[in-house]
Amino acid sequence: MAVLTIAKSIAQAIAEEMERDPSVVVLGEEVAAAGGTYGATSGLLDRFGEARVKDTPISEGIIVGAAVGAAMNGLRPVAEIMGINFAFLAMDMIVNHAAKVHSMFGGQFRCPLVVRTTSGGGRQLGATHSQTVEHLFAHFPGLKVVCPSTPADAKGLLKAAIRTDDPVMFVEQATMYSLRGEVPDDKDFLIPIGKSDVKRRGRHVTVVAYSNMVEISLKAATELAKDGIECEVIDLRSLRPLDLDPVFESFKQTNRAVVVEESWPTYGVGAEVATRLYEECFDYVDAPIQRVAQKEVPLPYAANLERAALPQVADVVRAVKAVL
Amino acid sequence: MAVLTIAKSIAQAIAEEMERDPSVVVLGEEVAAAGGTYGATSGLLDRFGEARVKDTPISEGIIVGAAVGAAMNGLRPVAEIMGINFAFLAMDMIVNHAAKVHSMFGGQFRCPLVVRTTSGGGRQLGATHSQTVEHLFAHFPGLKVVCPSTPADAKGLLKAAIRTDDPVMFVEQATMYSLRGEVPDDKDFLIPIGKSDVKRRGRHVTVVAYSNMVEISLKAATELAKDGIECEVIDLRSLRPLDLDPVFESFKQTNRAVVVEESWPTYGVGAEVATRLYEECFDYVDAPIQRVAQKEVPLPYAANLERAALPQVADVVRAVKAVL
Amino acid sequence: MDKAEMLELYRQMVLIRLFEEKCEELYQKGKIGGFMHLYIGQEATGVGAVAARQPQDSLITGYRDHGIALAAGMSARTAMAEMLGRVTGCAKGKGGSMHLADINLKFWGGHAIVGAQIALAAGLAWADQFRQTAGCTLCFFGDGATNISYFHEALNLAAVWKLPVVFICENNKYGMWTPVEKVSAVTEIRRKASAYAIPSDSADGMDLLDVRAKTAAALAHCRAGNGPYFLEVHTYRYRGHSMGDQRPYRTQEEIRKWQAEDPIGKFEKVLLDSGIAPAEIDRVDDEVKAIMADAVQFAEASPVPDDSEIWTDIYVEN
Amino acid sequence: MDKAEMLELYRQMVLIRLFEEKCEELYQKGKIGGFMHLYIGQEATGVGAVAARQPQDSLITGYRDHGIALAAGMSARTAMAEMLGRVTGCAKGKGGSMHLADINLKFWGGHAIVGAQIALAAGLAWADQFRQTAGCTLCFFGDGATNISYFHEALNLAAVWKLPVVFICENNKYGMWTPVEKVSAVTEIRRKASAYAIPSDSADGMDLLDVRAKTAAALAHCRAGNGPYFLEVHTYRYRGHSMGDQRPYRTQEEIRKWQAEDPIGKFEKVLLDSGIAPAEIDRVDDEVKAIMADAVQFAEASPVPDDSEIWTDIYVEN
Ligand SMILES: Cc1ncc(C[n+]2csc(CCOP(=O)(O)OP(=O)(O)O)c2C)c(N)n1
Ligand SMILES: Cc1ncc(C[n+]2csc(CCOP(=O)(O)OP(=O)(O)O)c2C)c(N)n1
Ligand SMILES: [Mg+2]
Ligand SMILES: [Mg+2]
Repeated sequence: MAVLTIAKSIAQAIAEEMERDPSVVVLGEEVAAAGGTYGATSGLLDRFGEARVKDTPISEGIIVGAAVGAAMNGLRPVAEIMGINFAFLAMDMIVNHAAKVHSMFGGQFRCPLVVRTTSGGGRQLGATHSQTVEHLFAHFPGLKVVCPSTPADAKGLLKAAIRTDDPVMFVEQATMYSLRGEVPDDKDFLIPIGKSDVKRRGRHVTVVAYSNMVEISLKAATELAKDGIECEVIDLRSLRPLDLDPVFESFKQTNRAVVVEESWPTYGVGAEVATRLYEECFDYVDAPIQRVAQKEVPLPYAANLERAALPQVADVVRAVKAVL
Repeated sequence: MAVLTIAKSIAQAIAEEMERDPSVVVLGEEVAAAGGTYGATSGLLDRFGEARVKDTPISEGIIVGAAVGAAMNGLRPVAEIMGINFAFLAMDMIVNHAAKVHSMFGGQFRCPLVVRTTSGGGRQLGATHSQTVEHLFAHFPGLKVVCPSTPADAKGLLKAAIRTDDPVMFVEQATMYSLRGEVPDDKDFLIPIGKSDVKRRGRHVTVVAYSNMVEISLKAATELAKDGIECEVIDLRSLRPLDLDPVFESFKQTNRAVVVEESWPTYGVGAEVATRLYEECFDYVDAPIQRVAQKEVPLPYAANLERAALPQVADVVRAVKAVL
Repeated sequence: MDKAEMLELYRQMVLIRLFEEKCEELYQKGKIGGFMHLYIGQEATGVGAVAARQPQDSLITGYRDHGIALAAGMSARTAMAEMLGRVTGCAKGKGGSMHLADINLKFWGGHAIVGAQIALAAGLAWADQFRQTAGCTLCFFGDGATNISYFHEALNLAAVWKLPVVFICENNKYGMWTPVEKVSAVTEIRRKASAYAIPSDSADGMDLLDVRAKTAAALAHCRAGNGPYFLEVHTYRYRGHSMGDQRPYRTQEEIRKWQAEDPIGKFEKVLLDSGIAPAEIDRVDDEVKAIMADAVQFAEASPVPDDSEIWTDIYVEN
Repeated sequence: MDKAEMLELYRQMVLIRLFEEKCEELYQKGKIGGFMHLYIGQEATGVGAVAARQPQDSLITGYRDHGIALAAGMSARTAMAEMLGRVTGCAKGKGGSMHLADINLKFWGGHAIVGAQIALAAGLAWADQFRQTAGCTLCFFGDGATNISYFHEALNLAAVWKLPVVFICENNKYGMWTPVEKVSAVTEIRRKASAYAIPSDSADGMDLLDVRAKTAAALAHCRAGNGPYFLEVHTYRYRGHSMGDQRPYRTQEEIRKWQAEDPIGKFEKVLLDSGIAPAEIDRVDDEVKAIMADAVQFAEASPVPDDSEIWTDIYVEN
């Protein structure tokens, strides 16, 4: 197994799938000649040529629009939207078309499309460039929304996303592209979409997270372990389908849970996970489930303000202690 | 007090505010000459003229874009997006600009803007034209999201929305425009934004709803009352600010709650309300809080399928019985 | 064009007309729900343009889609069953009037978000270009749709990537109740194509042969690898924007002026002038009436989908 | 133009140049965060265009906004404090490099969603038209931004409503790392204006006086109630798209060619030719250096916002 960054593991996943299936194509702003803003499509143009790796105008609507049309008509596009904040400009195409052309026409069309994008704050980019909004897309049946937290998961999930006949939003984290980890070389290394993953075993508290919040939760778990508090950290890996079975299972042992998300709590992932826990494990609840999330403010530029607004390791530690 | 439909009460609210404040202007597709697709801007063009009541091209992005710019520069636009399904095409303007120009520039700009639109299913319009997605907008701090359920509320809330210096999404329900009710004539009849309202008193179960789900909940309450079950029906009236104090208060008496929403449950309003109830009233919970919501499917055209997918009075009745 | 083909095109126009007159009736009876937009008056555009396509060419349009669906070859049965929300409909009753489609006819659907089909068309054409199928895409949309975001982004991309797509603007002079000149900076819509260096032409939408010829030329341009083409078709809808529209935004005089140019009447004259006997035309009319009677009967006799059908077709892989 | 004014415009260009060179340094030291896009090379566009405005005119631009901010009259102190995320910054440290703004200067901000300012500009201009302020809006955006949805919808609306807005495309030949011709169907960007019947002109962006004259003419057109105007300014950025950009998408030769046309050097020659003494120019240079030294000192000495500041400015009414 090679040790790769997430950026590299994504480029590798796409390359392997392009190798395997000639209908896989890549499009987006700066994905070809420049190899992607974050390097995640680096090398693809040289290897697969201009017909399969295409730079687009700054036109988010048509990037996804053309990808949906092409997916309906036999291609398997991997479209990149440079940031999820710009995906609002393609939102109609994603939620009204990608998510619905299969069902609305009675199943005759398929939309094997992956929309890759990058989410999250923490880079002092200001309020419009720092949002974490993948769950808004995950509200829509018809779409799958995947959020990897490690290089291996990124590779296995992206390969599965490219192979599935359904539309997938594949949401990366800009602060995580240089995160390194072991990645299987196997060209058929796939991680099925819709399976949560236990990233750390523990018997005192169930900590539920996804994407970069997994790392934060693991750091908190390490810290808490010093006090003898063992957290089970579960990575949702996809927000739709939302696989909570491992969460329920864990919770039935721990009777306590904390849900960690980067976005604002209101109408967020934490609320859904908590509600499902109460619905399914009502008799096991020993303490109110805690949410750790962003302060309910547009994220400011100044480094200290941004830090004050984003969820930190200490917040997770505090929440875990609060449920004990 | 006159008895008006919601469509008329909205037209009246806008007219009164235009009368009162010369900087109030109206724009949108078919709002002027045609008086609005649902008649909610009927009569305004004749009364206030072409400079203040403006038809626009089919360009959702610029409808809101021009409205935000104008709001920053001294006008108080009431923009109409014909349906919330089309608001995805203006989503960037709403959530990245209307919601943020005040905070991102340190408070120097104001955005006294109302974006009126209509939400919901139940008219056999198919998957792309039947969605209930106001809570997606309500996820964003900086925006206010208001959803009236009666003609009087529509008037009082809309007048308050037009007068506030903050951007407001004002979300009506297409199936409700002809609902009639008493509406105060007072030109200063205002309902403050961010106050939930108890629409029916009851001591057995707290039923939380908003918009057309209030009517459904009230019908269910009437039915349940026949069996001696008294529901307290609370209308949220706005999704941001989300005023749950009356809900907590009620719940502390009833110890049981049902949340009714028209959209899909996952990452919806029910999850948030339930989670907040558990967070704030943990010791009062006697039974798992129930959610009533749309089946997790894109809404189909056929009348029977649509009915099967949307929440019905019977579903609320069933949920109430389940929490007892 | 030989006689048989001319009669066939005539038949298609009459079928669309009668199909929609029947739909009006059924809508008023409450048997059809949702929004319904009639094509009556615009038949020559759909039939003329689709007549120019080759089997490998794709079609896509907006919610005003009955005409394109029938011209594409969808049976009146399948279309009517969809209107009635029956399981035998082209979308199993899940789409309705605005969402007719048939993948086997390469008719990629009616799409009800204004202008979305323009974006999808670019993608359909891209796939054909990439797969070297020699297929082109005919994309239909209204005058009002040229003001929306997608129009701009799609035409630019199509031009830059030299995609084989014919953009057909059905300029029926109104978007809902608003005349073109109130909302579009240029009223000669084809001028918009020049911003993308896309060649353009205009056609008389009441004249089937003109539409057919111009579309054929446009397709030849695309098929030769020259990139997209823009065709503005001047036409008119006799009915309101959608069912229930009785608004007084246009004069009776204007409507009558266009009806005097009725595409079916006009083409009937062409048939007669070219020596086709009135009886042959009558036979077609009768045939279409029979088709329609059968289609309605078929649709009404078809079952509505089982409620459990809401759970199907959400994903290909669960 | 009199000497004093010429020296003032020269001063503004030098200020922008030195301000940004200082920003580069501070960014490399980690004192400035986020994305930062330098205007170096494009100074004559911002300064020339803004010089043509009257006090009632509005300005709005994208994330590459330092030049417009300083030309608008923002003090280097306020701008630099914002870059450093200090409470004394124009946005109290909440905006950063991409979001400079000052309502008192009618500078409505840098906006970082590509093309959004084009839509906002239409609204600013609409408010001025409605309120009869005689104000026009100067809206700056890049070549790449002309491919986005907002461009189309805003230009059409501006034309239909005859809004007093001058659309100024700063064609610096690249959007990020992609040359215009790879992503735009027409490379002469002003051609796009013709789709909206908006009159247009082009200007030499390395020549302050040309930009100023063309902007003045455009403003006169708008102010007379003739609706919008489109100005394509040919210019070039010497630096990368944003900090850290070292990509090899353009040749050193190309960069050098444009640098030989440096707008500051060029204008300095104009000053000398018009009889301004070298010493006067040196004096301006020195003055600007002092301003910058003071600005940096001011910014660094300013406090960062208190953490509780995250809770302010979310709503006007709570
Ligand atoms: C994005 C969007 N905005 C608004 C609507 C509502 N709407 C449906 S049809 C229509 C008018 C379209 O006019 P045009 O493009 O000229 O087509 P026509 O109906 O004349 O065939 C409008 C505004 C919509 N469906 N989608
Ligand atoms: C909607 C949107 N898409 C993509 C981006 C990322 N992005 C920032 S600047 C830029 C290039 C813009 O190029 P151009 O308009 O030519 O302006 P320039 O940077 O050359 O001044 C891109 C793609 C963005 N900020 N917003
Ligand atoms: Mg039309
Ligand atoms: Mg550029």
